[in-house]
Amino acid sequence: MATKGPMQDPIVDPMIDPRTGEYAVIAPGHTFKSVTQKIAGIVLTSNTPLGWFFGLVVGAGVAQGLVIGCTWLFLKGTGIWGVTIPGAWGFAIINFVWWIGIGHAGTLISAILLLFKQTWRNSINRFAEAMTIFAVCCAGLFPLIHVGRPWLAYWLFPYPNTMNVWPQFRSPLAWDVFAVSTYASISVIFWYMGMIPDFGTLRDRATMPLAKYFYGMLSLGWRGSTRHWIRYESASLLLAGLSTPLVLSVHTVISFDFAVAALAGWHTTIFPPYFVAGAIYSGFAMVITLAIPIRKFYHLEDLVTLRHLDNMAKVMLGTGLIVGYGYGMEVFMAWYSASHWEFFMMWNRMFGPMGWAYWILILTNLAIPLTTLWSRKLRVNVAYLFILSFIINTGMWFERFVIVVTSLYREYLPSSWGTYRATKWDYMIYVGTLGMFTFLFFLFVRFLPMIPMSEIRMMLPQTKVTPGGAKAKTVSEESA
Amino acid sequence: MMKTTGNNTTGIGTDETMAEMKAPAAQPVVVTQISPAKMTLAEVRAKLDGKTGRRFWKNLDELADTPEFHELMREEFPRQSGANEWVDSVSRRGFLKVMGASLTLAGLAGCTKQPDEPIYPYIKQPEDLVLGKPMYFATAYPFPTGAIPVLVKADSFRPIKVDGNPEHPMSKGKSDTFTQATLLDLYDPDRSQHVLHRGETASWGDFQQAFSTAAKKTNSGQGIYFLSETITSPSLAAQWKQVQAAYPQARLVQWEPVNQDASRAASKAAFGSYTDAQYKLEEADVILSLDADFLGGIAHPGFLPLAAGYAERHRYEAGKTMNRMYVVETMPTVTGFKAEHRLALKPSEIATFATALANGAAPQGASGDTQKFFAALLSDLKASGGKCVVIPGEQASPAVHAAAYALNSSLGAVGKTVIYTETVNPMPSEQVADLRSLVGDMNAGKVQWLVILGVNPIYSAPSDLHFQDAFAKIPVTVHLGSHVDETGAIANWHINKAHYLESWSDARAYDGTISIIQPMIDPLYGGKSAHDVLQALLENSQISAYGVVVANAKTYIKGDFAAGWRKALHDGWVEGTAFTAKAAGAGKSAIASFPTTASSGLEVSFRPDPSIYDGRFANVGWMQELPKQVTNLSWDNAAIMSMGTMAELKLEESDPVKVSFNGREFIAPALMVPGHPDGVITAHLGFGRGVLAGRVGQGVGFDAYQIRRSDAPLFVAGVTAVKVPGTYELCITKVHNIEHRGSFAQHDLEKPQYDTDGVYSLAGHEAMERSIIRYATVEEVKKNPNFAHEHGASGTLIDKVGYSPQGETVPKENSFFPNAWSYEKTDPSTLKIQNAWGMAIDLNSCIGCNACIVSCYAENNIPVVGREQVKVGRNMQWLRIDTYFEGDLHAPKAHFQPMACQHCENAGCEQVCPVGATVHTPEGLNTMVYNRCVGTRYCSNNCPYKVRRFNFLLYSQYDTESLKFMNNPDVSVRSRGVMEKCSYCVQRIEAVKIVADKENREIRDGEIVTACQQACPTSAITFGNINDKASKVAKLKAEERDYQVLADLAFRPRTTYTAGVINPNPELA
Amino acid sequence: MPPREGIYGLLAEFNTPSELVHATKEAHRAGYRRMECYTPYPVEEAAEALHFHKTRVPLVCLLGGLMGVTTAFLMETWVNVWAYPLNIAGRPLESWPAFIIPAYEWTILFAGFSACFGMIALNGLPQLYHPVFNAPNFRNGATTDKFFLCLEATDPMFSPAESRAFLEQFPAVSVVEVDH
Amino acid sequence: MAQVFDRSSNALARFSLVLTGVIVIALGVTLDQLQRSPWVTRQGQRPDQPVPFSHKHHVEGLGLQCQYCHTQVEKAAYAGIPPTKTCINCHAQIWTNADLLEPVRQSWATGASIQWIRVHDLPDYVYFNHEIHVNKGIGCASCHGRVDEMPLMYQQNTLQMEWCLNCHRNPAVNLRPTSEIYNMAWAGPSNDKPVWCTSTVKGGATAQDVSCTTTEPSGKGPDVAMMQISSEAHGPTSSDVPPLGIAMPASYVKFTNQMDLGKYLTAQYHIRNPEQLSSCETCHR
Repeated sequence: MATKGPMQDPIVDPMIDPRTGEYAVIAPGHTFKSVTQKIAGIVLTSNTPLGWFFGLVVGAGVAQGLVIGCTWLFLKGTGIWGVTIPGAWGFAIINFVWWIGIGHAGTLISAILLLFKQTWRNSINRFAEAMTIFAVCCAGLFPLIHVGRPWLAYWLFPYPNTMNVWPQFRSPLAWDVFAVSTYASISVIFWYMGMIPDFGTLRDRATMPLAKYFYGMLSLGWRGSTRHWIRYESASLLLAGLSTPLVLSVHTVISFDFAVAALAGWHTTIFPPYFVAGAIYSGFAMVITLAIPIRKFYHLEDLVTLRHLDNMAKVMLGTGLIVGYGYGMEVFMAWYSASHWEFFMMWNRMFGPMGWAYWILILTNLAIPLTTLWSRKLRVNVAYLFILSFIINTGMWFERFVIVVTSLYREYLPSSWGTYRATKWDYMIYVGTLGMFTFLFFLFVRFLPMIPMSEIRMMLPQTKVTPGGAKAKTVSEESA
Repeated sequence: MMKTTGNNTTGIGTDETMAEMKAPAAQPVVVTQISPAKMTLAEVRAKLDGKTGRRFWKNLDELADTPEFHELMREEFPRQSGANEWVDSVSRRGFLKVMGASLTLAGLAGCTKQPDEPIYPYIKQPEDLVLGKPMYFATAYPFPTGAIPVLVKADSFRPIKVDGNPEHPMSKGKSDTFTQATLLDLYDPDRSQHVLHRGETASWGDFQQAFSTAAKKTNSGQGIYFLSETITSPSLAAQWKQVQAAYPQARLVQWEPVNQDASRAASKAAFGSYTDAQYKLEEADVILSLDADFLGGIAHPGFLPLAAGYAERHRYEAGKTMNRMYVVETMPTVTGFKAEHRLALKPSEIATFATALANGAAPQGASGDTQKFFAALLSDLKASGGKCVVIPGEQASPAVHAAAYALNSSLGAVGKTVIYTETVNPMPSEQVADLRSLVGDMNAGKVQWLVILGVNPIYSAPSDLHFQDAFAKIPVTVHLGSHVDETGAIANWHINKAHYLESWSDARAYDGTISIIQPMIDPLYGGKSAHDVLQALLENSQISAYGVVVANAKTYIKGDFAAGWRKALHDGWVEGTAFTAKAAGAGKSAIASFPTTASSGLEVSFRPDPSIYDGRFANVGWMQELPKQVTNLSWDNAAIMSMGTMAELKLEESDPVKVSFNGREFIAPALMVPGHPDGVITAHLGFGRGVLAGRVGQGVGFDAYQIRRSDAPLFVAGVTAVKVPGTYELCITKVHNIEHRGSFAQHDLEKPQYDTDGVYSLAGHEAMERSIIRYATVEEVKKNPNFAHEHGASGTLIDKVGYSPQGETVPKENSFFPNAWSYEKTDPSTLKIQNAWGMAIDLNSCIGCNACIVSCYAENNIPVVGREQVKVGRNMQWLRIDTYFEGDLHAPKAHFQPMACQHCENAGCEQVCPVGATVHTPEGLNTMVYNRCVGTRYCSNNCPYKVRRFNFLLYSQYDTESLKFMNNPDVSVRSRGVMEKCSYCVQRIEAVKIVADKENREIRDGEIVTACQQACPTSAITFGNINDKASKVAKLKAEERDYQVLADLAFRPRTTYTAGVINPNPELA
Repeated sequence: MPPREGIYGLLAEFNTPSELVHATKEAHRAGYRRMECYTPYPVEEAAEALHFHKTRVPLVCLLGGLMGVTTAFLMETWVNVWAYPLNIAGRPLESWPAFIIPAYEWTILFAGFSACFGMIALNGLPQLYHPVFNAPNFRNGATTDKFFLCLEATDPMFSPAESRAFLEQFPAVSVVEVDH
Repeated sequence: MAQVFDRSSNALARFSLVLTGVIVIALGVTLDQLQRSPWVTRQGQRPDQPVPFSHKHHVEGLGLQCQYCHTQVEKAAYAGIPPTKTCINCHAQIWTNADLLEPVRQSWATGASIQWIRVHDLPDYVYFNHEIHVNKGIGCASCHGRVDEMPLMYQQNTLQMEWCLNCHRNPAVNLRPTSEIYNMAWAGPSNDKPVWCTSTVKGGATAQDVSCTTTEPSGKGPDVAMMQISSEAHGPTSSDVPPLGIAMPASYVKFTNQMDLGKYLTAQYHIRNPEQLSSCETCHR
């Protein structure tokens, strides 16, 4: 992370490390036991906070939209949506890309930052990964329900059949199947592997027999043996090394859905990088959306500090700039290519009947975030970040809307120009997935350790090993 | 041939009919008597009695489970049982039901575990019947403007396709939208199914009884009146003569809301007797149409020969002088837009213009443009030296007709390009006048029996006659109609009319040739025809329509009758019955007798609808959904007006506007149509009907009959039109996209349109910019025959900068895999070069008449989706006529371009399908495998031509049995969630392939004809093997004017277009 | 494993990693080989002290990856060239550029699975029952904040008395016998 | 603190992991087998027919020609199910009051069809055409099996797409002389039973002009003649017409195995190449 020089303004906040002028990653004064108790307590406590039940019920309630929507969808067909010819793809694909994008932050945090030895990631990677998995669940839903005959969706997978017919591997959609399924499975095992030692902890700290058995099973009998730790470490490093190219490839493949097609506005080489950047952009926004209320609700300010928010905001600034560059390139190429198709597409995208969508996108994705995120004050302003994270995710949703809809509804043959109008079912199902996401996430924070305890321990000063077995200095001495 | 029972409901003797089977392959054979089925059609009818609409068919479903019904079906539709198509359809519905189950184990097999399917073999099989081989029978579709000779394809005695009769001298195998649509009309589930007496089901016998006794009471026929549709049947006329002989006082009035009164009146004045005109456009260098939409459809007499003749002379071919067409019209029609020069005038002005033209003096007070047009036109006509023709429109005023007669004779066209003959109608009359007198008699109480034959006056009679009130005064009213419509519902008697495909008759075509109308199928509901009704009055009242026709045929079939009759039925027409020119010749000028009066104020012009005519196709889904010519309006009609009028009335498109004329009014949404003259609203007739119109027709559009008066049936002046609150969204399948594109956004345009008030069509302009439409003038093409691929022609923009020359084919070498696939392989076993299918479409010949689309509907089991679905752009036509408006929308050029799947060799759709549901065949077809499709719709996104259609919902008819019978058994019925598109009629290709392979020969050129090609009245579409250099299609593709649409995308479409050539008058250019 | 009688080993508990590492080094120097450290988080110094360096997880992972890429490519080629050769958009049968992507994904998939499950297998997990859990103080420490060294009975140098003495020279919180 | 789990749990845990793996694999194998199993394909099932009609008796026993009942097999897509009249032709005289035939007499009397259960039921959306197969040298038995040995009719083959493709990709394995189409016992040539074929017309052999014999064509003889294909007048394969002599002394080629014969006939009959035969539009429209 870019370390700033000493701050000009006097620092009063104890959370600020006087040497770097950065916020501390963990509040001073924590011991192995305190962090363990703090985190394990949330899971093992016998009296669940009412707010949790409330959130769970709300999530479940909203998720009913998805249930009802899909039921009707299967009964009637995709015609209940706004999709049509020429706009044969609509909300389903937009939401798919949006959710997958959100997922990316989790993998990025857990994998790429791990490779870069960014230890501050430790406090947020667990629930970022959880977020990834739930986002992928929501995303994975859409390609399946958006096909005209969902009950035959399994034809997209390669399996020996009596028809001697196989998937068509030249199609980006077939690539999606591989990319997304791989992404989902790798994320899950990475997530689970990360939790094994913590399950051990929970097993040992649990008092209720049921919890003991439950976490005992999950922990596979983890006992913290050093040889295990070494293999474990190397395995997680390998997975991180694998997830990094994976996460980059997934959104690249998603972007191929468009880049490989012949449409002006889709047929663009800039897509892979700017899709990945956009994904991380929205992903971090979502992490912030989740992190802020959680640290407040469970009083985790000590472990998820302003430093984390600050860093995440910086990442958003960076990726946001890449995305902005992407938009810029599209416009530039429309002019530079001197291709009538490109030029008309861009003109229509800006000033056509659906121009409003493009300008919303520019406002929410570029104008607001990229002007404000430069200020450290705003970067560590919790309330502002919280609002901004919503703005950015709206913007990213509109980015996909603009790409999918405004490229489709007016393309090569003017005779077949049309328009696109979403129906209530489109919205119901979209909102429904938001509910499902919330629901799953609430379950997660209640029953699984949302912050990796073992990794937090590693960040504590007590981990320093002094030769000769001299008693390690206590934290209090150190800070004195 | 459809004999189900020994004692059949109609008098069709099996042996009578089988003989006339037109079987290209086998000789006609006589069917041995089939032993009677357990349940007769009559019993089915009894069972279905009283059931209407949905419940009706539910009931039929239940019925379908009883063995008797299967038994019946076996005999009605042997193929159904033989091939189990019948139970198939059920099992396919089952297939949907078990879609959940298909997820289970059996589903892995890619198909469901099918239920036991029974087979119902014949008791005795008709010897000529080969299950799965269609049979063809000749008959004719009687239409007021002249019968259309047709050849009907019957699958196991079940009509499944209506096409032109190739052996007929007039139609030469061509057909039109209406004729194609009559098939669905036959299977319309809402057809009336019983004789009704005061709403109660009665029998035909009862009526015969009541009618004849009543007639006998009035020994002279006093008070017996017939109100008939226009008669084109000599036999019916003969029958009427007999009736008159028996009952001299009986009266027969012919009347239809859309009629030819104008020409009748004018011809009477000019020739002393009613006269029809026949034009020979293949002879004409200059054509002037005075409000005559003779390329629009059979609403204009002789559409087929006229269109063919026009196209013949409009093709740009070596050693041929192209014709030049001028059109003066109100409502923009395909004729108007095909014309080199089009002048838009109000109806009243047209008369003035025509008269002025005839007098050779410029019209007073006409605008500069009009004057210029007038002068140029007149000189051009004169210069042509008689090789010209003036065609007046049937819906133009008598003055126009009189002027046309005068012009044709003064220009010396008579005898060269036009001849005057006796009328197709054996009993011509001026219908509105007759109707008025009839209503007079009705009010005077003179009418005891009013027998209405096929018309629906309660709905369509001129509003000022108050027909309904007069109707109420009549003791006994009889209505013979295919539906229990507005008239049928309130008549004492309703007799369900047999469809022409169900009945015997005869009719004259445009050229006078008589065709025998023979039944293709036993009347589904035991319907009756006008012959039966008239016969009821005669002493031998039991004679069937067949008997009547045979009796009368003896008068016009020369030579040995038995042989002649058989030949007539086989060929579909009777030799030597065509009209010859009348002695009267050119006739005298009758202009004086029709003074033209300059009218003032807003006018409303009434026109038969291009899709549903006067309303008779209101319940035919195909026609309602068919995007209308020029406007592309699907479902509904509208108050069609110009931008100027719209501004004047302070209207936006789809604002409801109330049009009122002395006291009566109708409300319709406003619709701007480019090229429409100011100060006039065009209203299409036949819409705005209630529930009686049927499940399709009810509540569609707006009833313009409301303000149509008997004294002004063609147009009225001085109407008021005001906006009423609310909005009504019309569904137009192609918007005009009037949109201002700022000048800064035009730097890449070749023809920048610094258009500030948005009066040009963005779509149209883009079509030119993208070189989708290419044309040139004769001069230009003479200068540069290769104009379609080079710079310079006024109507062609190519060679723009960009990643490749805009609109030009990318050289094969540019590809990474130029020779990945060869389509010129030689078959190892035959050592012959393989077939490669391709299509060429001549944009010069295409007149945008829509016949191809309806033909495609019938051939490929295309579903009707309904107004709301079309509104969101989900119409299912595999083929569409793209209409582009070029230039200022006040007086634009328009271009028609049939657009269907282009069968690209490097098809984008194939590359992106994740399950390989659309793939390329060795012969270059882009096949869509419905049962493999999972419906990702990616293919549609990647198709630049947007010709793929998706079953967003369950569109196909799985419940309506009568519609199932119409399905083409060789084409899958697509269920929901499946993509579909034009297949080049692969079922026809495969059928021919099998025949050819059996005979170990190559497929001959022209042996495979696609449905659209078959219907096209101007032969604009050519299909064939492009590897066979001798084939027509290969030759066309070799022409310089041949070009690919969006060629620069390098998809290598197999369908190519021949760039248009126009022949404008330099003076007006 | 068959339940054995007798003691499994001696378990010394420490408060800080430093003490643990020190004790382990000493034990190794003293010639103990069959011993194991138990820590609440990975302590690399402990591993060094145990002279335990290389793991075979990366190898397993590599093999998995290779398997993935070959499987995918062979499948795609077989399907398109051999099983059902179809003309798709005029593209060559062996459209290898397009085939790269699924192959790429499966490489990662297989490698990832083998890394994870390889690790679990090499660690001999799941092993829900383990003698060290018999130690009364192991549970509330080992996975939270305590550091353990276990000298196993199978070690030739091991003798209950001497080993205990050896361990008690360090400032261990406690030294307990662990039985099977 | 005591153990959470007892000793056995280790074994248990590992065993359950292994078991899970085994179950997953087993499931896959089962499904794969199931989709080809008679339960799905209905191979070998003999549905209850109204009349227990025995092909064995009529074909093998009485030697009826296939086409006597399935009249249009050479002319149309459908082979055709015989109308009741066909049964009555004989059964008006023989077995006139056998109980088994009651349904037939019933049908004849009342005019109600005999309601058979379809045995060979192709999946929906597949267009199969008997005409072309029969005319291009695919024998009845190739798909329907030894019907002459089936007392009750059953489905010999899966009729699944993969089964169709087997032949469409390599027709040679099933091709036989068109004179042998209806020969149920045809086993293809072998060393002890070779086949001699010749094209009797110079220039572009056609299906009609190939003649094959199973006996050494030293000279013309009835046996050779019996093998002759009749002239076009009678249609290519109507083998029930009186035989003609050999048109001309022809050079016969000897075949001792099916593949050679198949390849020869593929060329003679102008069978389209596998690429075209296995192209989708051949069967799906």
